[in-house]
Order: sequence, then structure tokens, then C-alpha cells
Amino acid sequence: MTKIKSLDDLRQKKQQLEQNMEIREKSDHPESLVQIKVAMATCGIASGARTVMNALVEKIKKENIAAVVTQTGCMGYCYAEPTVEVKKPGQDPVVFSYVDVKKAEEIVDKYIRNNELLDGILPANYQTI
Amino acid sequence: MYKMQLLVCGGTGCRASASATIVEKLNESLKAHGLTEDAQVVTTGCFGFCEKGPIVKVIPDNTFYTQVRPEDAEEIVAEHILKGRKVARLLYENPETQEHVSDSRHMGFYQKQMRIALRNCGVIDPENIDEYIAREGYSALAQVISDLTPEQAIDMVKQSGLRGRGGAGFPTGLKWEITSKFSSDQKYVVCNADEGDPGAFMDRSILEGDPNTIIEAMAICGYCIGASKGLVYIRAEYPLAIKRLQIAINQAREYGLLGDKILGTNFSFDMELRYGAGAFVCGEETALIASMEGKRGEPRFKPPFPAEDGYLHKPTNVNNVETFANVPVIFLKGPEWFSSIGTEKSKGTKVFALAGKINNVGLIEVPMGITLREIIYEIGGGIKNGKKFKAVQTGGPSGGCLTEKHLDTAIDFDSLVAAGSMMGSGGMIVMDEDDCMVSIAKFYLEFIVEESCGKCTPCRVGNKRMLEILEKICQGKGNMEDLDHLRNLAYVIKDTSLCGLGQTSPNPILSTLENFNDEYIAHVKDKRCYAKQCKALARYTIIPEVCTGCTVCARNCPVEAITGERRQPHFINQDICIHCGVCYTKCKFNAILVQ
Amino acid sequence: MVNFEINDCHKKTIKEICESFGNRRSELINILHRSQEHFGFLPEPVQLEIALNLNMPLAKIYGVVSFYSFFTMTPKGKHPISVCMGTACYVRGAEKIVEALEKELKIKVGQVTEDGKFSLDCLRCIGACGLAPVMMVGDVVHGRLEPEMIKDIISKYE
Amino acid sequence: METVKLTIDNKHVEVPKGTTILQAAHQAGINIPSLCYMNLPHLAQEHKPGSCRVCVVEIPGRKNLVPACATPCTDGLVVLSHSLRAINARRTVVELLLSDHPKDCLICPSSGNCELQKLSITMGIREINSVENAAMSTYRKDASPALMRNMDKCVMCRSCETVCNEIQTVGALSAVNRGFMAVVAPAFEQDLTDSPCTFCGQCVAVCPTGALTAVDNTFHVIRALADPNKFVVVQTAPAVRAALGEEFGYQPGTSVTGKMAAALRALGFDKVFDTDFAADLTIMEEGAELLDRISRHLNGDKNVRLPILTSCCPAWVNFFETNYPDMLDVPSTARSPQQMFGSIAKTYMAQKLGVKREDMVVVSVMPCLAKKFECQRDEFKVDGNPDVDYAITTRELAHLIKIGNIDFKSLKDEDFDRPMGESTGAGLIFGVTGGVIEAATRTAYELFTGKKLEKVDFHELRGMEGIRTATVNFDGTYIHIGIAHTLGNARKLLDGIRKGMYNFHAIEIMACPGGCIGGGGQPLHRGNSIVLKARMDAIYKEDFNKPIRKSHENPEIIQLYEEFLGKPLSEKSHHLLHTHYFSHPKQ
Repeated sequence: MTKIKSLDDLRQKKQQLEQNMEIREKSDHPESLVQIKVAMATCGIASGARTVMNALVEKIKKENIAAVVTQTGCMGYCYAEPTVEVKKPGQDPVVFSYVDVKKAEEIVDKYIRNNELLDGILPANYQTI
Repeated sequence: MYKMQLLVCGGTGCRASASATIVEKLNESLKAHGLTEDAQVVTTGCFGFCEKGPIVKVIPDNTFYTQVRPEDAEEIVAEHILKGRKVARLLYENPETQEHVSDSRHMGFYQKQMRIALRNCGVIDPENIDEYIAREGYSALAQVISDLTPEQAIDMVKQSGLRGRGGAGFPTGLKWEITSKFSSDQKYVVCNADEGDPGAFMDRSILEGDPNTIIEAMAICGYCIGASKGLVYIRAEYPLAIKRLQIAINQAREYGLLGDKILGTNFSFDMELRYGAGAFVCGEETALIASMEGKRGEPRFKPPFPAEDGYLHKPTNVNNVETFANVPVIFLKGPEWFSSIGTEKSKGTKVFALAGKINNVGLIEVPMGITLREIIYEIGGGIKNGKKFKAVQTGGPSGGCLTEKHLDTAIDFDSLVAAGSMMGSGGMIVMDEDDCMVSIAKFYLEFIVEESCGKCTPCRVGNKRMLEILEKICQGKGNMEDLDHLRNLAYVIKDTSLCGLGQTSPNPILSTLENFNDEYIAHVKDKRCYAKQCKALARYTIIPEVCTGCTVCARNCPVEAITGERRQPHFINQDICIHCGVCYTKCKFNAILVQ
Repeated sequence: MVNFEINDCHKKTIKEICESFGNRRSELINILHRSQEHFGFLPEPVQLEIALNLNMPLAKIYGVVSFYSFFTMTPKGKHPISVCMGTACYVRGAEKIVEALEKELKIKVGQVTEDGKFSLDCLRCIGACGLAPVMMVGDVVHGRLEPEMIKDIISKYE
Repeated sequence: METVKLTIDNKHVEVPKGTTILQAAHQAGINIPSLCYMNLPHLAQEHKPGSCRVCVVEIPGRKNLVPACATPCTDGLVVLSHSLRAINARRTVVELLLSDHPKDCLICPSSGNCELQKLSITMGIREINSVENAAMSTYRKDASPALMRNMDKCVMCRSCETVCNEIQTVGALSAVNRGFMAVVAPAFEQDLTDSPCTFCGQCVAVCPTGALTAVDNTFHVIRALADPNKFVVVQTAPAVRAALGEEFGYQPGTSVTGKMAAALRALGFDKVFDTDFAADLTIMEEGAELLDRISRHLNGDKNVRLPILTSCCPAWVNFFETNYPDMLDVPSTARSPQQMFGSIAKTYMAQKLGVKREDMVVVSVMPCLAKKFECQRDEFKVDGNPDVDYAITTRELAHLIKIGNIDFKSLKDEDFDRPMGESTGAGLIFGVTGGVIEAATRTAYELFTGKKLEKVDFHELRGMEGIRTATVNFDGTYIHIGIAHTLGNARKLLDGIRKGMYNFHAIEIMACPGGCIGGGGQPLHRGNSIVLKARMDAIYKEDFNKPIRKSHENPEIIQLYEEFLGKPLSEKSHHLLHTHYFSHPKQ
């Protein structure tokens, strides 16, 4: 370990370390964040949901968006996997179908940033535990 | 970067239920499923909800798994982490609606809580200083020693209204100020971590869950009062807390957050541990200091106070763990923020160890001014097995019992004293209709008699005599005069004992005499214990309609008090019966009635 | 009182422990902790040796040893059993657990079984109130006890 | 001096800052009872643990009562020492003490001298409110040859612990256990004989109850006196005559030598002798030893151990045998006056009187408890028969006189029997700190220089300071002298010597404060330094008035050497008057 020699050192250190804690900080108040859920049941994983989720996490970090990405079980749209649900604060959730890496980035750029809807929206009619 | 984290409680309670094995198993499963890049297992401090431990919390969706066993690890990983399906059977079940609650924020236990002292417990890995720093750790210390004079810093603590969480509630800022005024070549900051109240474990949880906050606060205190040396007096019975605190001290030293010229300033501070050895009285500050000096932990008369004449006769400031845990937050969020919480004279929050006949046993932190009703029924989930609430004991052996009529009192230091109890370190034991209050008073007195140091007469002899009177009463041999003697002894012991332990030792008796006088009278006059706890007062009879005449009771009765023909109802001769209860435990047909 | 023959090796250990604390009297409690860790208990000759090393009256050392409940002058069993007597455990029936243990082990609190396998003690809150009543056998915590469970638990220890 | 003004029971009092309420009340003539408080101003030791809670007083506005002994006075303080609240509390506290105290006052050795008994009487306690068969804290009884411990009677004032550790640095006693069973005891609650106890008896002197008491030999003495086949001789130590009168209502400092001799004769002792005679004999032997060592040292003998240490105090002997086993060859080998007396009485005197050794009983009256231990040491026995059979204390003698219904005050002065009754002023001052070395100096000067000593009084060797040093001019040779009283000061002096801080030729050490006049067997002075001073003055006054003031001029001593011993350090002297020391390292 290197010594922390000054107040500035400490601030820098904190910034470096924050990322890993961010996920826990955000979980304290998810309602104020964009909540992104990736369906990750067998069908989802088979259709590449894991790659999509990774892409979303990367993109959000890059764009510095206050969002939290979680996974969820099968939403019942196995035909349209991978599916991604996005819930913006104060809005109803929206579910996107056939999401791949490219579409994932579009979701962030268009829907999350600018509230533009994309193709392939599914009705959100399920209950989660 | 991890997308998910699994926080596993590593507090003493959960570790007792194999939480360390759970961590191992979770890691194995993550590895088997190739998820080590995506999810991370973190051992944290106590979540507080000990009743339902061990706890595993999945982040970021806040899924709160309760009573997890090591064999559940695979399912959590395979279902939840891999496929996103929550494991329903491990979720907390709302006792009223029987519905599963997955998000801890929606659990009654957490809804009314406000975590300041426990802010990092259950959130960070206590063995990793980086996680503490990431949560603004040591920022308060950095700010204080870089930008503030000791006077300014003390002023902020004074403005915050923080009072000592160890018992009597002495204003912390004032205490620091007094110690800062004495000049000496060496001064000491002492952290009292000799938590001894039976049924209180908040200090241990803080030390286990967030040891760095104590180090930071002690360093701040050292800067304020002009001390370069800190000592933590910690119970030897807390091996995990000792281990984690030592790790934190080592890490802080490596980062230069302890040692010479911290953060490039002229302020130097270092600390070491001193172990207690099993003496409740060492919670009293002068006894604690004697113990740290390697002597018998006997309190001495004050004045002089430790602020003037403390450890090795040097000016010494003693605060307890929870008090220190509040300090960094005061600087991070400002004294105004802190003083906006709580009541007029008691600011901030208080951690309570909620235990006894209550559904949700655990560690809770609530704003001062909350009512007992909120704590017991909303956070605590009510009385276990639907029984009737009888009393709640606060403040441990120094406190008293509060009853139904106190349920809506806003709790703070002063209201508890006014009600005949005290905050103490924050043990809160809930009793139901099955608890005999005379026995409870006796229980606390037994504790006091065992823990009295023996230095002063009232505590050494007086408490022993009070205990003898209570024993006599519980055996059905008491008379009304005994109650008078008991009351007089209690007042004199309170009035004349040397230290705080002795002065408060009659509180359990005085408060039960005040609030449950009828129970004492029932024991003394009617020779009855309606809670059926005092064996000698129990009356055993056989219900003839239920008795099958199996003769088991008669054969097992040690004094041959039971007579009866085979296959005929039996009968207990009350003159011979010694109330041992053997018949009651042996009867397979519930034919023995205890009154 | 237990007979304990002190040898040169023991003396060396005690000397090292005392020296590691700078032979300071103020470190007496730490020294006693370390010695008890090493010997399992603090028999008379060990205390005498500490007194010689620290150059302080033996009576004062005994005064400290006999004051603190953590220090013991009798060896514990192979599996020391401690029943938590904190309030939470008490109201949830710790006394009945003690009774059951006394019956099962045929010893009283503070004693060691004849074969030296078990010793029985009570201690103050260990902070596992959620599991009340609890007991510790060695380092292992057993919680949510019922008197009927005692026989089973004891039988698992050799 | 800065003062504070306060009111105690409506009386206005002005006292120096730092004064306690108890002291201020005393000054105002208000008696606040106390028990654990002990003040020993001559030793600069104030013991105020504030633990017995007998002296609690009420300060209106304060939550609790406060102990008067430990609470400092502040300006404007209002104290109610006898409010009903304080009286009730105080009485309850005393009742509590009594509830854990044996009620055998009738046969308690401290009956009549017991502070707890006095409190009970003052408060008019007639019954003790506690349950039937209330538990008592009881402990194993311990009877050593000198003092007895019955800790059932301990009230935990811990004065003995303070005296044993702080003043004497013996460290035999410590508070042990805790709570109800807390008590003061040696390590492992073992017997005092197995502890480093020196039997100095200072703990007995400060014990307010019958917990620590002296072994009582009065009945043995009565039996011996009543036995027609026994020839009973008695010797009385110098310090006894200066304190015995206090037991009969005389002012402290009244010397009662003549009445004491008369009383002893009236009690039926066959011969009434004086230990002072043996003290002169001690000077002859010890002085010779001192001169021998100094001369050899001056002649360049490198093997001489200097300084020479006095060896007449038996507690001090016990102390160095335990604590300084490496220095056993430093003290003088001369026996103490008590033992020299016994040895000569059962040889020279027995021959002279035609009494068989086994028929002679030697009783010594001593201000000391350690003398009881000393006289039963094996090296002071011949075929199991001790040179001194019974050592009794000044208090025991007073008791014997009272048992014998002797009207002490109306007794006519009588003299000691001869020989072994004549003594000098030098022998007499053995009873005070500095006295032994002054007596030795008076003789050594004349023997060393061959000149007559003109100025017999060595004021530079007198006083009450714990450690004193002086240099005496022996006609051009300067002799450096050190003096210490209390074993704590002895330890300081010895540790200083070990470190090479001092360069003494001779050192006198007395275990008790003030020397033998403050011994553990004297009438209890409860730390009153005025009493000690008065006894000291009495001894110096009697010395001043003595016709002979140098030991070597004692005609009976000269006669003894001529008739029996030959000369100092002769073979016979070595055999009868010298001893050797044993290593007893005990912690």
C-alpha cells in the first residue's frame, strides 16, 4: 500500500475506489435512478442476454448515466429474447425486444437520454417477486 | 467491474450460523457457473436483523435472503445470479400478510430505522479500508486536521448536540473541551468498548462492521483535545471485533492515516488495543482506566475526573464506541444536519439491541424521539407467539422496566430517566405475560452481585442483601416488611454507592416495585407467581378429567406426593409437594395444571 | 488447587511474554491474557513467575487474577462449554439449558467432568441474541437451543 | 493561602482550598463518623478510598450523598452532615457492615478498640434488618506466630493494604476476589508465613476491627507465673515505658518506667529485668563489629562489606532475608537485644541464680509483633527450648496489669532487678529511630579515637524524616551514616546503595514509623503523629537524665564481659550473641 500523503491524495483515492462501491450506493435509492432489467432466464442467456447486459453496463458507465442494471427472470416473451425492461423515474416501465449490443446502445442513446421510443416495445404485463 | 454483489453478514450472530461457510459456497458456485467476473461476494458487518440470520443481500436489486444455509448457496447463484430468478423460499415473509418481501427497504424492520452510527454496517467489507474510504471514510479527519482548529472542531461537536451513548448522556463536545483545557505532555483518547450489559451488542456490531469509523473518530478527538495516543479498551470476549479492529489499524497505518504527520499535517496519532478480562464494572471510566493500567478494575471517587487525572495520571477523554461512530458524520454532513434529528435535548439516533420476546430480534438504529410502540410493534414486529406485552427493560442492569403506559413516550435520554429507567448502552429486552417481574429484578440483581467490584459497602453488601430478600420472596417466604426493607435498601444504595454501577444498581428493583407492585404483593401475600416462573410458588394439580391413571407422575414424584389407583385419576397432596415440576414434565396427557 | 509443575521452558515462555510487553506493570492484564492463552489457565507458579519478571508483589497479581472472571486458576475441559446468560437468553430459557447441561454432564457450573472432556461455565452476552438461547462449545456457537437438544449436541464431541 | 468559605450544618467555616468536608467539619467541631479514612501525616500518607460510605453527607441540590472524606470543599458549599437522609443512609450502611460481620464482640480481641463497634454504639443499633441466615463472607483463619487474620471481620477499608504496600512496600497483602467475597489477603489467600510478610504489625495497628490482631500470649504468661516450678523472668523493651501509661490514662509522652517495674513485680515475675541492658550489650558487639569493618576498610581490605546495617529490628531482618537475599552478609551479625537478653538469661543468669534452663521462662514485653516471630526462630533455641519463651506487646502487658487488678496509677516507682537491670541512656534510645546508631556512635567514637566524647547528643541523627543522613567526625575520620524508618524508606535506601548512590559506613533501619515507639504492639495511636512525637520526646528526656549515657560504661556490662563473655566478638560472644541469616526469597 502506498501512503496517502495529503487531502488531495485522499480525494483521488476515494474517486478511484468509488466505482466498486457505486453499485451499493445506488441500491439504496433505486427509485431515483433509471432501472434497467435484463431478462436472464435460460432462453435469454441462450439468445445472448449476458452480452447485452455487459454492453449496457459498459455504456452506462461510459455515458455517466445514473442507472442501475439488474437481471431478472423470464418475462414470458421467450420468442422475443433477449428482452430488456427500462424504467425511468416516475414513468411506467417499457420493455424492448430482440435486443443486441447495437440495440442496447440505441436504447441508452435514444430512449434513456432523449426519451425517443424505439421499435420492438412489448407490453409490460407481468409481475415479479 | 462487478454487476452484482452478494453481501453476506459476517457479524458474530450470523457467523454462529455458518455464514463463513456460506461465503465459501457462494464463491464455489460462482466459479462453477463462470460468474466470477460478474458477481462478487463481500463479507460485511451486521445487518441488524439477527432474528433471521444468516443474511445474504444481493445488490443492486436489494434482495434480502434470510436464514440462509450453506446448501442454499448454489441455488442463489444458479437461480438468482445466473438467471435472475429470486429464490422465493428464502425471502422474508411479512408475518401479517404472509407475503414475501424481497426488497429490504420494504421490510417493517428497516422502515423506521435511520442509520448513522451503523451507516456502514452491512454495506462495506470491514476488513477492507478501501471500501471505507470509498464511502467518504477519513474525509472528516482530513477536513478537520487540514482546515479546522481544535477549537472550531470542538465547537462543531458541541453544536451537533451529540451526547455520550454509553449511559448517562454527557455532552460529548463539552467533554472534549474540558479535556482540551488541561495541559500536559501527553494526553489520551480512550474508546470504551467494554460493552458488558447482558443483551447489548451494538458496540460489538459497530467494531465488527465498521472499525475504521472508530479509528477516524478517535483521531479527530485526539486532534481536538491534543492527544497523540489512542487506546481501545475492548472485551476479550469479542475476538472478531478485536481481529477486525486490528486489521483496520494496520491498514490505516499503512496508508499513513495513523502515525506521524497524518496527511502531511503536523498532527500525529496512533493507537493500540487493551483487553478487558470480564468485569462489568470496567465500563465505568475510572475503573476502565485502572484496568488499563493493569490493576483491579475498581472505580475511584471523582473528582478528579479523567479529563484531568486519567490514564497514567494524564488527561484522558473516554467515549464509548457508538459515540465515536457518530463523530465523522457530524463533520461530513454538518452539525446542523445532525442536530435536526432527534428531540430537543437528545440529538441524532440511538442504536438499540432489541431482544427478548419479540418477533424481530436484532440491532436497530432509530432517531431519538421515536416511541416504544413504534420500536416494538413496527420494527420489532410485535410480541412473539401473539402473547401480551408486559414490559420492556432498557439500560441493562442499570436501567428499569417500562410498561404499557410508557409505550407512547418519545424516547430520549431524559424521558427514560424520568420514567425510572435509563438509556444505558441501549439494550432493550421485551417481556411478555409469561415473565415474572420479581424474577426479572432478581436476574439483574444476581448479575450486579456477581459483577460488583466489592469496593464500597452499599454495593458489596447491600445488593447481596437485596438479592437475599428477593430470593426469599420468590420462595414464598417474604412478608410485607421485606418490601419496606427492600425499598429502603434500594434508596440508600442509590444514594450512597461509589460509582455509577452501584448508584444505578437498584433501578431494576425500584422500577419493578413502582410499576409491578401488585406482582410483589401477589408473591408476598398470596404466595402466588402468576407468570408461573417462581417454581416454589407454583401449585401443581391434576385435572381428573384428563388424567388416565398411567401412574407415571406418581412413580417419578421424588417425595411421593402423588397418590391414585392405576387407571384412576391421581391426586397431588399439596402439603407434601415440593413444586419440583417433575410430574408436569413427565405427564404425556397434559393432565397436570400449573397455577 | 491444581498441581502444576513449572519447568525452565515454561519460565522462558513467561519471560518472553513479559518482555514482549516491556516488563511493564501496566501491561499486566495483557500479560495474563497471553499466559492464559499459552497455559490454558493461570496456576500459582505461573503467577509467581510473572511476579518475579515484573518485580511486583505476587499478592497484587493474584488480586488482579481473582478480580476478573476471564482469568481462571483451574484448567478448562477439552471442550469448554459456556452458556450465554445475557438477558435475551435468560428470558428465552437459558436457565433450563444450564439445568439440562448439568444433568447431562453431571457437573455444576464452574466444574470440569471427571474425564476432563467438558467444563461448564456461564458467560455474559455473546451478542447472538437472535439465536437465543445460545451456548458455545469451544468456538462453535449453538443457537435456538431447547433442553432436549443438549444430549445430541454433547454426544457429537469426543 | 487561598481559602474557601462554606456552611456545614449552618456553621460558617473557612478553610484552605483543597480541604475535604471531613477535615472542615472537624475544624468546626462537627463530628462526622468515618471508618475507612486514615490519615498518617507523619508518613505523608492519606488513605481516603471513599469506600465505606459511613461519612456520607448531604449537599442540597446534588443527586447523591457524597463521602465527606473525599469531597473537597468549594466556595459557597452547603453541607448537611446530619440531615435525616444522611442519618438514615449512614445507619443503613453501618447495618450492612454489621450484617456481614460476626457478632462475637464478647470475645473479640478488638472489643473495646473496634471502630465498627463504636459506630454501632454511637448509632444505637439494636437490630440488623436482613433476612434470616443472611450470607456472611467467611474465609479461612490464619494464625501466624505473630499476628492473626480473621477476615470475616474485614470491612474492606483497606488501610492494611495501603500500609503493607505503600508505606512498608512489603506487598504481602492485596485486595483479592471481587464483590461480596472481596477481601484483603496474601496471594492465593495463603498463610502469612508463606507470604513475604515481615510481621511488622503495622497492618494490625491500622485495622479498625478485629480482622487483623496480634497473637495474644497473656494467658501463657499467667500460666507460667502460676506454675510454682517455673522461674519467670521478664525484660521490657525501651519503647514500652514511653507508651504503657497511655493505656492507664496518662498523657502520651509520660514515661512510666518505675511503675512498670513495680507492676511486673506485683504480677509475680521472679525477676524484673530490662532489655535496655541487652541493648547496651548489642552496642558492645555491634559497635565492635562496626569498628572492625571500618578499620579493615581504612587499611585497604577490599573484602569488607560496608555499610554495616543494624540488625536489631526483627521485621527488618525478615524484610532483607526476603527481599535482599544477595546482601545477607551486609547486616551486622549481632542478635537483637531481645535475643541477647534471652541467651544471657538462660546461661549466665540461670547459672548465677542456680535455675535450670528448662525451668526458666523468659518473657519479653515488646512494642512489636515481629518479636513474637523472632523468638520462635529455630536458631534462637537450644534443644528446642527457646531463649525467649513468650514475647508480649505493650498492649498485652497493660491487659495483664488490668487482669491482675493492679492499680497502676497508685503504684510506687520501683527499680529493675540486678544484674541485667542496669542500663544507660544509649540502651534506652534504641526505642526511637536513629537511636541505635546514636548509641553506637557514642561508644564507637570513644573506642575508635580513644578520646572522651564531650557532646553526647547527636541531634543530627534525630528526627522524623523517613530517610536521614549525617556525617560524624571521628577525630578526622569522617563516618557517613544513613538512617531509615519504615520498610519503604529502607527499600529506597538499599536500592540507592545498590545503584551506588550512597557511600555510607553504617545504616540504621527500623521497620516501624518513628522506630519502636510506633511499633505494631504499642497502644493504638491511629496515625496521630502528636502521640509519636510525645513518646519520642519522653525517651530522649529520660536518656538526658540518665547518669550513664554510653553503653560501654554500663558497669553490669563490664561485669558480664569480665565474668562470662571475655570481650566483644569473642568465641563465646559469637556463640551466644551473634546469628546468621537465611535467604527466604518470597514474592
